[in-house]
Amino acid sequence: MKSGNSSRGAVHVPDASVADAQLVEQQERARHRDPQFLKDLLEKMLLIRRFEEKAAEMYTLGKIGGFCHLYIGQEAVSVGAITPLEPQDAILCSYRDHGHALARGMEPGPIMAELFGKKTGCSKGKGGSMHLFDERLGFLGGHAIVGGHIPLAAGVAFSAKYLNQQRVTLCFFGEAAVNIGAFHESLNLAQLWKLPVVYIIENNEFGMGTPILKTSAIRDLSEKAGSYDMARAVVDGMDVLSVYDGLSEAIERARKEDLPTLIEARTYRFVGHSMSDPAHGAYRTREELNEHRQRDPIKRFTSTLETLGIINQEYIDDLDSKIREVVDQSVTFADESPDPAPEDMYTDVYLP
Amino acid sequence: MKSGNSSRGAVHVPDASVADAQLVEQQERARHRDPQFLKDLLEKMLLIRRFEEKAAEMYTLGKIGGFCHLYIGQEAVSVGAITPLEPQDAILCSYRDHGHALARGMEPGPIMAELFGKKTGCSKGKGGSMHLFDERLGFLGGHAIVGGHIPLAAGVAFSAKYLNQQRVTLCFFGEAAVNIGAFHESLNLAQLWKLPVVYIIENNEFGMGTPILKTSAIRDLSEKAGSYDMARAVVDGMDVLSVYDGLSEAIERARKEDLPTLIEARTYRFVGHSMSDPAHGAYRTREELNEHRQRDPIKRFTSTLETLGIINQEYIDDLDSKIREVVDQSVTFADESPDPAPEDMYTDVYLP
Amino acid sequence: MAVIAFREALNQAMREEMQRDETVFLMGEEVGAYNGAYKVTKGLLDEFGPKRVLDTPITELGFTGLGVGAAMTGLRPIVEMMTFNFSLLALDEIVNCAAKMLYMSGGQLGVPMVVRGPGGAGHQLAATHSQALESWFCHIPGLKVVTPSTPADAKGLLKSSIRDNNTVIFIESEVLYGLKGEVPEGEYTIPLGVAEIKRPGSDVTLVAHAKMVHVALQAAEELEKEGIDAEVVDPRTLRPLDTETILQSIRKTNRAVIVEEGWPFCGIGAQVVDTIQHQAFDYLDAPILRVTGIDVPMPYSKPLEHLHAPDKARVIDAVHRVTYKN
Amino acid sequence: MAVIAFREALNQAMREEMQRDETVFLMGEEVGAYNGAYKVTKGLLDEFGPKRVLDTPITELGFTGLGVGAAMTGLRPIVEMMTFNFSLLALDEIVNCAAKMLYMSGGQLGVPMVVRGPGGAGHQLAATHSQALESWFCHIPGLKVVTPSTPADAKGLLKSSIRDNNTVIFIESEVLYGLKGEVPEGEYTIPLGVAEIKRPGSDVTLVAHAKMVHVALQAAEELEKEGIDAEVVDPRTLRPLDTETILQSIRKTNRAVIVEEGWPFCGIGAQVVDTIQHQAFDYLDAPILRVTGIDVPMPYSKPLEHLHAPDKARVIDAVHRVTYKN
Ligand SMILES: Cc1ncc(C[n+]2csc(CCOP(=O)(O)OP(=O)(O)O)c2C)c(N)n1
Ligand SMILES: Cc1ncc(C[n+]2csc(CCOP(=O)(O)OP(=O)(O)O)c2C)c(N)n1
Ligand SMILES: [Mg+2]
Ligand SMILES: [Mg+2]
Repeated sequence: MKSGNSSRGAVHVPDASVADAQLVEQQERARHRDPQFLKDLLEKMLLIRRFEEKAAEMYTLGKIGGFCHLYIGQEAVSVGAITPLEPQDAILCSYRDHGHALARGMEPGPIMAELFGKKTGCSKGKGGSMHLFDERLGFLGGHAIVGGHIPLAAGVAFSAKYLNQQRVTLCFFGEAAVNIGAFHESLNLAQLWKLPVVYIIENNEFGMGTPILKTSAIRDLSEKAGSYDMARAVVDGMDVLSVYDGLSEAIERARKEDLPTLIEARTYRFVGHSMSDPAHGAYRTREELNEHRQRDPIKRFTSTLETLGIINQEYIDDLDSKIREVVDQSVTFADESPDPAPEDMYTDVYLP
Repeated sequence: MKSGNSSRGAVHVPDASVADAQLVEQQERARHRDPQFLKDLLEKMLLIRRFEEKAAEMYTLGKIGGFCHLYIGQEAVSVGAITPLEPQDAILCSYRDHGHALARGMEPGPIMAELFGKKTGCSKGKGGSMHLFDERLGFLGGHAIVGGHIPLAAGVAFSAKYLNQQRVTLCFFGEAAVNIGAFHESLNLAQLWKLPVVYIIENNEFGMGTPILKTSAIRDLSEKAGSYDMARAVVDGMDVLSVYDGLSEAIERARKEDLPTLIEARTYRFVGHSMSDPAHGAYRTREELNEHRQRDPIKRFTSTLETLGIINQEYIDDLDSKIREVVDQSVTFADESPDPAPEDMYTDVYLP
Repeated sequence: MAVIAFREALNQAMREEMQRDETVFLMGEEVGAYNGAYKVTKGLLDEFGPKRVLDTPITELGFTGLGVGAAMTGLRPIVEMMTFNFSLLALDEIVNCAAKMLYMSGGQLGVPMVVRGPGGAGHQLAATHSQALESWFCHIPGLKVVTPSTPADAKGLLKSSIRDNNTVIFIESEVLYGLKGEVPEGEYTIPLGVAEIKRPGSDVTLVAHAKMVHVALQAAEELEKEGIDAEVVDPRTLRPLDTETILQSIRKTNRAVIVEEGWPFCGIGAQVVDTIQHQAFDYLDAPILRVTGIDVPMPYSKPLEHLHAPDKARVIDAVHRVTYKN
Repeated sequence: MAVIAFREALNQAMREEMQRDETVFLMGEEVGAYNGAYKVTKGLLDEFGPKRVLDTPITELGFTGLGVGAAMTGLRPIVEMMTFNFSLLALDEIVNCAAKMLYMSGGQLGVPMVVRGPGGAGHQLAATHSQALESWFCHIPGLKVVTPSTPADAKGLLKSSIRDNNTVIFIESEVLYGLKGEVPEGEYTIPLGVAEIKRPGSDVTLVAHAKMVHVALQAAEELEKEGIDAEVVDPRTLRPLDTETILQSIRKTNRAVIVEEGWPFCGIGAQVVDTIQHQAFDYLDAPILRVTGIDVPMPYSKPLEHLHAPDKARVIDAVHRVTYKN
């Protein structure tokens, strides 16, 4: 998966042997790392998985409205990418933003409350699922227009350099967003002005129901960095350590040299595009989906840590119930929170 | 000039030896070609040069208003590119469009009349210098928003393929336009949908007062085709035959295989960006300009044809006075033509 | 007459026009294999094949501009905006190219294109995905703007829009896609620029388009109970606007309330007010009132979203004020 | 008071605010080395250097979005549109990001940015380069819209716009850049949202902004000769609009003519009419008339271009009609 050469042509479907190879690769990466560090990665990914499962449940109960895009299957990307960040760093991503918010350490409660449209939500119930924000943590949204936040990220990086803040900006978007003009204009600006930003393409192979082959004239998306003379990398988006290592390098390049990087993370979405889209049927078969499920980033990482003797079944069970507990509390918090008051409609339109 | 490698770094300024080499190169290209064909190329370039000189004169006399962008120095690009076209083919270009219109065979009279804003103008006096049109000749504008016509050209090529017309579309724009989103979106679509369009970057090294180094993260612009897996070429925009050969290949690829090409023509503008911009001073020195003048595509081609014994001084003088005559007549035609009537303001807004 | 959904009426219109005219083609995001984000284009790829039904990359500017170029050279593109919010990215091609090409070319190059898709608020789609932008398009000479409110209008107006030789901005209400209504059997069209009285009345004129027509009709029903007989005028086409039908109604009722989903400031309602007060000043017995969306971005919260949109109660209150019933 | 050109007043405003506040920076096409396409930014690169004065590639969407991101994180960008026609490419960043960020983030992230540049017709720049788009921006909650008519207003309003914590669309008239006028010495600002009576009068109210203020003043002079005393109200800021000052004038004159350069349909003038008839209905002795640009794209031909724009004669004619003097 790391080299892009093999990747042109038909949509990539891994066979078992590949999966095994990836497992071995991950074990190699995990060896000699601090066990606590590895356990934290697992915990974050599992938190996202359980949170999203609960969000799905709440959506079907009608407690969540609007568009709700789940992150199930892609957890390794946000966790692997965001973990290397410093507290002052910034993150922007698309509407598929629950995982990134949790990976950044935002509390599940205010996130769930936002999905419920409650006043205690991280955007006061005004933003919703697609517009999560937490300025204190440098979590600058949650953006619902495809590509719309790609220039913003360049601007956030511009500020950091202008104000000399040693702040790195991560910008996440899907593979279908690379075709839009904002991508082209922003990457050129980022390289031209040497901005400390890392652009991460989360290539989950589909933009809604459309496979990448139908939307991009090239398959190896990181090649597009060539148009801007920008540093590039491809990481295995189903391997949290591959993402972590690739990002660590890019983040250092940004922090030390004020240089941008374009990273393609090869991943896959295990659920529908949004809650209103079935997981399979229209544009992919159950078989295709199930084959990809073999690459489940959490399953894979769990077995890696087990194989290395860092965790065991008991640990996993404890962790899972602990996390389910936390997620349930977020629902209780959201449930018990008040709706915004009618007069809240009129605030936050203009600053004094 | 043909390979892009050497071209990164400082703005390219040719020294005498290079100029000589280019002369020899052109003589090689010219040898064994039909003399009449070569003479026609010269005539077209000279017509453009004289027309533009006259337009400058008329602008200073106040007979032309608005923005008036002259093509002096770049004649070899439009003539070399448009000559290989068939009658059914289409052309779209930017606001710097007088040369392309003349190269396509539009009459100087209606063009000059359009610059004068007269009813007999090729756009009835409603379009002006930046918006020349002649639908019968497939000359589809003259477009004043940078990059705005790049998607249009893909659409014109789409029609040709859809209607099976064996029609090739040429789309000209400046090097500063490659940074805009429309370029990125259109080239991806053109390759993805296999559209018979040839995109020609007229790299005259400046976008208004800004050198390419300040606007593009890479210097070798045709490299951007790599992001779309598109065929590419670099031609010497000061050598009409280099352009002709490069385009002939691309046009055949479009006509035979329905495939697009991105071509960079390295050229230079000998005049200001528009009539309101001095030829040198703000962003380039007189010296720099004069050095580039050594590459004058008309001077060079003239001496090539002389060296090959195809033309002599007498021929040149006759040709020049014949062309000046034609240009003067275009002014007379424009002068004697009526302004649009007040009621013409209200026509051509909607079709029945 | 068959009773079909708004969505199906639009689908029939496109299907019939594509059968009728080889040069009509459809493109947009997810319009083909996925049958449309809102299933409006269902089955069209199967029937007409990939040559005439094209799934585009996410490039609103690019594929809209491609549509303009195709329309300049013999085709009749139907360009679907998955939602009109995304048309903000395509406005240069719509305003500077599509709307002006005929004029700039001195009448040589028309742009017979339809740009269609859902507009307005849906179900808690929040600020970026809930905009009613028709007032913007109405400002631009060279464009026509159509906003149907019923399945029958949707079909007849879309067919006319596809046959129209100009660029037509055709805005559908996402929340109306499921609305069922009677649609005449077989071939028919409705001319652009002709309003329809959706409910005749004599006491007050309610001017409303798209989904607001239904809010106005609900209000009219209520008002009837109090003995106020409201006339509901649906312009159907906002540009060109059928001012004569509106004025006739005013001359009869001497009172008007204009209802629109969008933001108030510089909204289409202000233009309707201007037209009325200018041409029927002496007929007005009260100031014309407007009921509009609230002048803030759309909040996500469901209760706030409901407060944002005009509803029956606000329309009734406005009618009470113009009829001095309160 | 010093007499300086409109262009110079804008230049002073930017210079002073950049001296005053390190976080203010300027970017746009040709604003630096070239000193601005219209020389409004002359000398700023020399004084503040390339860190704070940046020449951008031709990427209106990209650099405007970059400005939004910078404004979200501690800076105060001044983004120059070489002309506002090109802002059509940047509208998604302006409307979906700049105008809504504060709201969507529940008050966490404001966007203190100024987007400025020339708008309206120049000298035969034709259809794509002559648009007056202020009415569009006025429609959007979250934005402020400023359109100065004199050098003094230009300076005072631009300084306030740069200090404002919201996104301000600041539209200059290209043909006013050379206009000379008195500008107070030293530091001063003019609050946004406050209109100015440019000429007091008692018989009729002329509401006009930007270059149309001067057309209105010329008309007022002529009218004076016939004994008609016109009051000229310049809103200066179109959003938020100073309705009170306009209404006070109407209550005095009972007649109004609204003048704007842009297209009539859904133009700002329609909104002013709506506001007046709604809030001062009983004070109106005649329908409010509007004098606007013609409802067609701008033609290149000089005589046609002149016919397109409102002029003294058309304003006078409208005044005659509202005062029943014809
Ligand atoms: C400009 C724009 N066009 C269309 C949409 C509708 N839309 C939302 S998500 C999406 C697909 C995006 O796919 P991708 O970029 O791969 O991200 P993913 O959803 O796979 O994470 C589309 C078309 C939008 N939000 N913005
Ligand atoms: C979208 C847009 N932005 C800005 C302008 C103003 N403008 C006109 S020409 C030009 C420079 C273009 O340079 P280039 O593309 O190299 O073409 P050249 O003029 O050199 O032929 C600019 C900035 C415009 N017309 N359109
Ligand atoms: Mg995707
Ligand atoms: Mg150039």
